[in-house]
Amino acid sequence: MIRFSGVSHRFGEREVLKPFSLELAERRIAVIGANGSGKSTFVRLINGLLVPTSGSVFVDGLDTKSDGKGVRGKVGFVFQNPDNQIVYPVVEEDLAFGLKNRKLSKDEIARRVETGLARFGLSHLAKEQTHRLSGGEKQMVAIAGVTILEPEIIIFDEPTTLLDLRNKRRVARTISELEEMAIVVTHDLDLVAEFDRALVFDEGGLVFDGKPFDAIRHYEGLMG
Amino acid sequence: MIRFSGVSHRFGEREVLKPFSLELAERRIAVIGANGSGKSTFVRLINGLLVPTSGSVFVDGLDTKSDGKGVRGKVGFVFQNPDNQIVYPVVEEDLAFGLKNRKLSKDEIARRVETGLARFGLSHLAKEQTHRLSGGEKQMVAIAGVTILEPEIIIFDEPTTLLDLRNKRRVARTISELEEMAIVVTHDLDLVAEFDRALVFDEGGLVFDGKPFDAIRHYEGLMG
Amino acid sequence: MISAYRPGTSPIHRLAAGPKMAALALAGTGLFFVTGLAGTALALAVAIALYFVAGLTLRDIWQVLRPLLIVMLLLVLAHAWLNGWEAAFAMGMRLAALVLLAGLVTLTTPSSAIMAAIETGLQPLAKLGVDVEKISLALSLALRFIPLIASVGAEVREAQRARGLDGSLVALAVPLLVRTLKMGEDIADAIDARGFGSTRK
Amino acid sequence: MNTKDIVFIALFAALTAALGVFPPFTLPIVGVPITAQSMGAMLAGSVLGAKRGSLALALFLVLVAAGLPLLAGGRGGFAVFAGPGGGFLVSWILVAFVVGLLCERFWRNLGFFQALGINILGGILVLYPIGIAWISLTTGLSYVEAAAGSLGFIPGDLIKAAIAATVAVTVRKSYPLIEAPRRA
Ligand SMILES: Nc1ncnc2c1ncn2[C@@H]1O[C@H](COP(=O)(O)OP(=O)(O)OP(=O)(O)O)[C@@H](O)[C@H]1O
Ligand SMILES: Nc1ncnc2c1ncn2[C@@H]1O[C@H](COP(=O)(O)OP(=O)(O)OP(=O)(O)O)[C@@H](O)[C@H]1O
Ligand SMILES: O=C(O)CCCC[C@@H]1SC[C@@H]2NC(=O)N[C@@H]21
Ligand SMILES: [Mg+2]
Ligand SMILES: [Mg+2]
Repeated sequence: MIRFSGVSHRFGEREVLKPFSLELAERRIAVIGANGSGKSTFVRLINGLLVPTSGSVFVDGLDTKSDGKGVRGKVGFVFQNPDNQIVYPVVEEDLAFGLKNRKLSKDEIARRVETGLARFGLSHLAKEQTHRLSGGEKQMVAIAGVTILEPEIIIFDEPTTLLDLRNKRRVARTISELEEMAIVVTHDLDLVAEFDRALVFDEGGLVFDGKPFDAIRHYEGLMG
Repeated sequence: MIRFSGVSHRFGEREVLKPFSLELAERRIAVIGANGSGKSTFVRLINGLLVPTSGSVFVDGLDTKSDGKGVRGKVGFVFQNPDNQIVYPVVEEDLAFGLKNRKLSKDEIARRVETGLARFGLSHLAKEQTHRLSGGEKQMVAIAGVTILEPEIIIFDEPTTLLDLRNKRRVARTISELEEMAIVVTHDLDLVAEFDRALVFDEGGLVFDGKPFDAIRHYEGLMG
Repeated sequence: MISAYRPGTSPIHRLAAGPKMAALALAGTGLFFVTGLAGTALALAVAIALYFVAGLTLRDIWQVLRPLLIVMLLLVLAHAWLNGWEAAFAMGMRLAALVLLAGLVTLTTPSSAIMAAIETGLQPLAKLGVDVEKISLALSLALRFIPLIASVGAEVREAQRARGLDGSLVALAVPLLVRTLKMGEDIADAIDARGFGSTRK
Repeated sequence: MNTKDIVFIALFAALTAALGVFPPFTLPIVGVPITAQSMGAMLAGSVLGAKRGSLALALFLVLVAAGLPLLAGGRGGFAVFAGPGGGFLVSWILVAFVVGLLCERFWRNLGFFQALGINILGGILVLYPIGIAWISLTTGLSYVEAAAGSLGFIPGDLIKAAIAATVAVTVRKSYPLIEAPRRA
């Protein structure tokens, strides 16, 4: 369970998130809203990559401020730009990266990497240099690198950006099949139509909280 | 008019575009296809950022091989990843960048930058640091930076990636209102539904060339 | 560009990276004490022979030596002028042998194995309180970043060219740096998000 | 040292390697190439400061020593340190350190000319005496001959210092990574 208590955030002078409180417990949560409305900032607060300038964020009772490492063990994060997510020069090494931080055995790592590659249709690229991949291929590697860690909550910031239909469906399916709680920031409204809950942000404020169908209508209203 | 004559392209061992010949003269041309199918490679050949490993590409009779600079004066390019496109640290400086290379007067530059900012709803970000912008804001800056140069042909590689509904519509409208010829690579099929012509790539081959309606059907067929 | 590795199954290929690099270091130091014509000629012959043992060809030898050819030529000439031909040839052959041996290690060892060997070599330092995990992350990251920076550079240049500026290196430096730094920040976030380290401020 | 520091260190090691794309030009007599890579040391110091800057160069040199062909012209391995350029190479760590230390010290009002002065001081005045001594040791040239043969580096090194200084002041504005020393 995620709890925001009296949270707001500013970068320097600029208030990018106005004060709000919130609890999240649903399995599929969508975050939508205009460009620059504060969505990415909002989700970065959840795994402690950002610490709120006021208020507190708790994940399963852990304060992101004091227990960032613990929180990040529970919360996986797939970033907007896959180039910045890929840490290792070779695809299979990159998938192994997070697992190594967990101090798993070599065999266990190799086994999980293989499964992870297969799950995302990446087996044929296992030995490929990551910088050689096309945009869509990189995106799939980034997603695989996080889901392989089997976190309890996974945040996706624009996961279907740059993907073709086949890969989009693959990602949509992956998200829908996840055991874990998923929070998805996206402009791809189809992707979240079946979700349990949707939040709409606008100009730094949480302006709607409800079912996706209504949230999308609200959002479309905002967009004029 | 753009003419591909017996063009193919390889990176090292890998043939990423199989031989093809083609003429493009329509005002609105869509390029669709799977991830890694060669779309970006194809459009980079048009403004001479890539030179084909065999065959030739001509733009209004200019060979991209021998007259790259002349070709790039005619062909603007909005890149897939806005981060790569933005070359200056401040938004208004970045918009001015291309104009400065044209040796326009200071006043003229300032005037055009102002119009350009307003046209894309960016005026309030004029003094902002480009690398601090949200993903969508960057995308708009990138598009503004190219259209401000008023080229004869503009290539958009995934222009609506990362954009919210309002900005998507803004870009769609911008493209439809352009005087210039526009070539749009995209996974956003709605964007190109009304175009004059659509090319479908698959595994490095040009596999379909016709009306968007039929092209989209063909593409969906490929995606299974 | 990063890896000159030629896959193979020769005894030299099969030798573990650590011992190979240690042997190279020893040979390199040892060669410093070999000054005569006969000694250096022998060293050079051994180095060349090892290439054939590794299943490499004259072409590989040429490719390893080529970048250094001019340097060696100039050095030999300067040396000959100062100390006479014999000393000059000896020095030239010693240098060629050194370069060939170093090249042999690079050609027969994948860079990931070199990295792993460095990491193993660093292990004893852990006892002295050095954070080996961080060092090995830094090593891998540097390798990942070389093509990334090169492609950022190419992309920034491409974007500049697309917008009418051809080939100004100074104009390239600032955006390249700013983009690279921003990228670094994002990558650090991604690394932490995948469970590395604990400190964060 | 947090993750960001490690990433920045790796970035500047990689940047120094990437500067190796410019082909080296070997100066006669001393047999050491003119290379863009020494700018990596200046940049690392100017942007990252003394500690991270010098570690970045140390990391780069470890990779070179490990045999990766990262020096301009695709050279690497222990041999290059034994060659006449070895003194310069190892001193790049010192260059980054000195440049970084001075940039930190004068951070508050670091303008172009201060930055230029600092890079010349670190990138030439500190670097050359050691580099030249090593040339003379490895080639049998006298110190004076080696110094005279190294004069040819100066124009290039001045240009590199100027580029590094320009970058330093711009990056300081938009992306400050160095903290000014606290004063009472
Ligand atoms: N590090 C930062 N420093 C200053 N301003 C920032 C920083 N990061 C984000 N901002 C600003 O905060 C606002 C919210 O950014 P955020 O990335 O959360 O938006 P977003 O809703 O994710 O937008 P998008 O849909 O375009 O990704 C934007 O206006 C952005 O310019
Ligand atoms: N510089 C390069 N070196 C080697 N291979 C490359 C290079 N650039 C692209 N490729 C490969 O060429 C193929 C085509 O790439 P391209 O970027 O044209 O695909 P795309 O159709 O634009 O894909 P996407 O929809 O994912 O952007 C890909 O498999 C890619 O890995
Ligand atoms: O072997 C190499 O690639 C580099 C050796 C060191 C070169 C030094 S650094 C200072 C001076 N300025 C140059 O351009 N080259 C030398
Ligand atoms: Mg965002
Ligand atoms: Mg593409």
